[in-house]
Amino acid sequence: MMNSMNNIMKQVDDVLNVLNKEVISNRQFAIDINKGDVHQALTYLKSIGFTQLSIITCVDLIADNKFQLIYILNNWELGLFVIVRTDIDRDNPSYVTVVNIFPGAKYYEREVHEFFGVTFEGNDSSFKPLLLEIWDDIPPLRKDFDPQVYSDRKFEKRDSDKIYRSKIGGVKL
Amino acid sequence: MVLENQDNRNLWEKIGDYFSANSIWMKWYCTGCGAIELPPTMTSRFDMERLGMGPMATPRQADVMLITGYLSTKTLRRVIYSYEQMQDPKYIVAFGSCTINGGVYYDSYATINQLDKYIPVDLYIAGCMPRPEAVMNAFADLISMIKKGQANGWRHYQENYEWYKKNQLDSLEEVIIHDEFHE
Amino acid sequence: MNERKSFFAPVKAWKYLLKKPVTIKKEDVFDNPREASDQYRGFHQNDWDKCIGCGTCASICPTNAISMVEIASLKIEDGKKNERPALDYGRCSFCALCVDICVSDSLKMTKEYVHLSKDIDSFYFIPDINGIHNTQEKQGYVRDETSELLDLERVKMAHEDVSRKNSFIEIVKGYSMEMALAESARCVECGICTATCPAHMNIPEYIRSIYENDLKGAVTHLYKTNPLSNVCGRICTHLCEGACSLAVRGEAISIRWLKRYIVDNTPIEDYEEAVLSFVTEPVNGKVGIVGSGPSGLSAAYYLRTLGYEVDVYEKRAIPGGVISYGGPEYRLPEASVQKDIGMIKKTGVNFITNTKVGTDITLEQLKEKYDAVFLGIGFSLSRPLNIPGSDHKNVEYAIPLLAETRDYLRGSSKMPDVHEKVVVIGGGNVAFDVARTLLRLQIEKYGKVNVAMASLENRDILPADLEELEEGEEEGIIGSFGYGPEEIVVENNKIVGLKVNKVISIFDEDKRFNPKYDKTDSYVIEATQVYISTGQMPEYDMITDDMKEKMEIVRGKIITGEYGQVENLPWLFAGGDIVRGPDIINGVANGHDSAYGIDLYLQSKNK
Amino acid sequence: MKEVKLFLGPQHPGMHGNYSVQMYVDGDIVKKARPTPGFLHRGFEKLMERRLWMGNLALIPRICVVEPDINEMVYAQGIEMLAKVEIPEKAHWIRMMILEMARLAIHIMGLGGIGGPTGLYTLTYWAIAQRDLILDLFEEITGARVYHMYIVPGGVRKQLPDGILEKLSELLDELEVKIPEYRELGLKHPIIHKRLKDNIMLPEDVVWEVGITGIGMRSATNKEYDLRKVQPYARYDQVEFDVPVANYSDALTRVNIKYKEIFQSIRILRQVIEKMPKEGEVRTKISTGSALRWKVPAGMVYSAIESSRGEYGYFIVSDGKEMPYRIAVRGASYPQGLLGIEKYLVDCRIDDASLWMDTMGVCSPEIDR
Repeated sequence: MMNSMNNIMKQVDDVLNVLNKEVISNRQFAIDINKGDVHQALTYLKSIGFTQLSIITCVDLIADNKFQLIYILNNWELGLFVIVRTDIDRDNPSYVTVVNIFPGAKYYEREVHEFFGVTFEGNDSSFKPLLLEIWDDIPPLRKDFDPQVYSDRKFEKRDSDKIYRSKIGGVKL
Repeated sequence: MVLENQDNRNLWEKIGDYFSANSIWMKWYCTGCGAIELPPTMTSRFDMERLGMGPMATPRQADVMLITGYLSTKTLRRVIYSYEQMQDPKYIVAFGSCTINGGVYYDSYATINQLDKYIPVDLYIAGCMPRPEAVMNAFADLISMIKKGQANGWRHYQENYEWYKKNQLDSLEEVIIHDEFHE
Repeated sequence: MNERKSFFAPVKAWKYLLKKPVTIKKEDVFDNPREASDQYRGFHQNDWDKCIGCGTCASICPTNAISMVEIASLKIEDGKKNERPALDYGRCSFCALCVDICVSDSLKMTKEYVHLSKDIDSFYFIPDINGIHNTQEKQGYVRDETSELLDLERVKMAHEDVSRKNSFIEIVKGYSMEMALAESARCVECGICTATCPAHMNIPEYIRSIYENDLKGAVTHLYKTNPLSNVCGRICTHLCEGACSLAVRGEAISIRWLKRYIVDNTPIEDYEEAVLSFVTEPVNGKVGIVGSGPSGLSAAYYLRTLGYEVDVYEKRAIPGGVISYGGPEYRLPEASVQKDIGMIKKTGVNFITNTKVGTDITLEQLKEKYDAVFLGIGFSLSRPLNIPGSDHKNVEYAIPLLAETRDYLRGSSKMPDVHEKVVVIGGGNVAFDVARTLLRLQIEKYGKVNVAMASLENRDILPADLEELEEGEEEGIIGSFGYGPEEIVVENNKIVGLKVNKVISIFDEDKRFNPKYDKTDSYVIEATQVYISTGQMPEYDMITDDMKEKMEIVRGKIITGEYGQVENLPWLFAGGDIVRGPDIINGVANGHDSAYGIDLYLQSKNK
Repeated sequence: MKEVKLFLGPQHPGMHGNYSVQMYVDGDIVKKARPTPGFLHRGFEKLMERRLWMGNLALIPRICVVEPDINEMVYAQGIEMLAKVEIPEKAHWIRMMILEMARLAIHIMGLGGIGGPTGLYTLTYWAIAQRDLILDLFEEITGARVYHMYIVPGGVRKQLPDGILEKLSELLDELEVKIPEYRELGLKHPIIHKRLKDNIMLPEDVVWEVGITGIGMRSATNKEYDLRKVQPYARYDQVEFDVPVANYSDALTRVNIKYKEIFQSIRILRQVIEKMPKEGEVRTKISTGSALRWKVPAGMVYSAIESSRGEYGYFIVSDGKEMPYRIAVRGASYPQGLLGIEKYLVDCRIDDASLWMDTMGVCSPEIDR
């Protein structure tokens, strides 16, 4: 298995402009790609057997002021996963959709938009809400969003301390 | 808000409660993860029908609504919407930790913490999630509560409608359900 | 696959009509719900006798369901808090991580799983042994070795091997970074140690700083309560480790060695910056300190950080008291002592050495010169032992020997006169210090070891640390533990040995010191020199008689107020051995408290 | 004819969980469909960033209610890959046992679930009661019926209780007798057969377009695209089993594959009972110290296993601290539950909508998270 992965990695390295590559396990590797080369990379990977898009997601690298977009592709024939990573600007996050390569990306991109605020040009539906309804704060999966604060503001909690002070032991039934 | 137990029903209501307690229709709405213990409760292993209970597809014919665990704000809007469609008398049984004080999702941005701020709850079941035995016991308790006139959350909801509405709007902003086509 | 059966095939189901039904009987559901499995994670129970209130369950709880509630009826003891976990079944997810991590093995789960109520408050409870319904439910999920979430074993500390006895090389090698990180990761941050430590050091906080590899932050935490961290990181009595909640089931965290790791490994610039960061703007006030032992140094440092002008008087040539003249070099190297004292000097404390208060300058004069005086003179004399022969010239005492040896190692004095065969009386840590110092001197002088020890206490109740005993015997000490000295046998004006008897009991019925011997089991330990290390006592000659009248001295200890203030002499503060008995960390704590007390006193005086 | 807007769910007996599909219908035929997820959204991915590596154990099974064990497995496997921890041999076998028992439970429930939309409730009643017997076994092994929290990073949480393998073996004997009857009763029944046969088609190009995995993919492509074979985890490379496939994917084929997979799971379980090491440790620690301070080395990894609905994965990012930096969940039913419904529920009949979701394998909580 390691052999076929090394071959694939070599091929990928030859064809694509890979900034950095990382072996994660004997069935999985990651490549960093320039923002502009992702479409070419995905098209190429699809042509060599990575026919299934497993997930598109995003990581908020708040310390570097960047979002990292993650595309994970699955090669069913060889049993390999590839993680394609690219960095985009965090202040004005936008990117170009990949639905023309992987139609399945439609909802993943919509979710990334909802959770991180990344807009995807060319995927009109990505601007619509998906899981959340009437959302009134910054996108919730950004690192600077604190769910506890939001929850305390919106949803009242029971003051259990008072109850505890008055009782010890169990409940009589 | 604590629900009172006082029994101020007239004779006809008592007779009505006696009979309706023996034939309770449960609304078929799985709001959260506790719903996974409902199929065993409903079907042959635990056999809810022994208590004269059965599932009911529409809110208008249902008597009891089960809040099976956590409620996201999106679901809570539907729960309120369909609770208000149910006919009186109507009862709510709340499952598990999440309905009492938020459960595992106490710090989530999407789920509410205290159910009884939004709709009146007649009976709570402890557990995460409650086992079918606990659920069956809860149903039996509910039946005896109805017979004794203690399950009067629905009355409370009518009497304190503004209070409930205010809480609902504070957390949800609006309870009306919009077109979800997003088009 | 595509075959189709008859429309009436389901009729086959009728064959189950006579089989045993799958439905559970009504009584197994309602009256007496089915018994859950042996591992069932039902409602909690907590054995209050075992529970130490550490709150580790509350820390691990992923749902924030556990809060620690103070129970007024419980006593606070060393290693126990008067808190017990309270559970919120509006949060609990029944994951049992609290059971798996319980340090005292008190929290368990029962098989009980039905609890229904309209009353929402009944879902909050403080579990005790009876469980949620006070019915002694059957036990369900319990922790076992596999599900253990604690690390009960210490990271082993490397020691010098037995060849250490050939020199005064430091025995304990200290943790490397990996070892310290691993050891610090064991801490559960319960804070029971902080309550037990006399100085109330921020132990969980500095261990967390090590864990986060933030040594500068760790030093800052240390100096909040202890300016002698180099010393305490080596020879502290580590009461904290005795109280450590991990010690209930496993080995306590090596708090002392972690402290030592911090002071040894922090870059000196960071260290200095952290120490000096506490020093504030000078304020109007002068404080004189008598004695530069742990309590005096501690008081000096904290008074200095508060901005006072501080003078410290020391009778010997080097400041430090017991840390410079008491602790043996192989436990407490000179460099560590000097690092601590050097740091205190850097804050601007003025040391006046070779000046004995009482002879070179009187306490009255100090009273005139300073706004307040702190007395930290320590127990500087050895307690004499009155047995036949103890007035012989070759009977020596512990404190002079230890001081002379330190001076000898500094090169400022000649080697103490050690005989070829010696015996040490005493079973405390100091006695072992003496014995092991003698042993090293013997090797240097004669090339061989002959040191015997005799103590009233037998091995099981020996006051010294176990490691002292083990290491001492490894180095060649021959101990007669449990044998009390009867007389020093003198023949022809020369000591020939120490006669000892087997001890039956040390204290009588009234718990007073009154050793009883079995005279039949008695022998003579051969030696030509006897060292006595049976305790120390203070030297109060600088205190004038009219002062003594105003203060209360009970069994050699001065009684003071909460912050070290002597009741009828408000300008005088005292701390350390003379208040709390001999222990370095007590001295540090007293010094800190007194600094606070002096600050309060001077502020109120200046108003 | 006029098109009518129809809300299918969230409160609808034909809906699987709290999920909703909104559609325009023309008569009986769906003309436009939009999935509406989010009713079960709890913000797991955010909550997991706020809990300890070990504390997340309480959260992860709750992502998918019907099959919680895959979450535990995928999480544990990801952490072990990051921490480069080799777990004890016996733990691998126990894990495989748990996973296959879970697969049995959910497949039996799914098989019974066909009774719902088709109206043959006997099947449902039987199957749910049968599944309950598996849950009883789970209770004995793990201490809970549904949320087991048994597979933990570093192995499994406890040793197996005594005699459990014998009990499992008896249960398998019983299942081997009972399950064929479900087929006799249900799938071969003319009404159901007619309803499922040549209905709700899934062509191969749709599989690749939408990204459907699991039974849907295998029924259309005729290839053994099963992660247990393609990328064996646990000890799936040491047991023999077949992956049922087909090249014509209608509802009946997919249900039949589910039926066959039940027997493959039984076959795996029998081998597990036989080959599992009798003695040995079942857990190693993923890090030093107490669980409050377990750290996982920095890095990122995509950990995936085969759930009953297809490829189920966690993308885990660690920054070397006590809590995860980011975890993204790839729900197995994400493609078919969203894009699949939007594109390919069209032209189905309304009454087939819930059958569509049933046979494609749509699990709402894992879409919503």
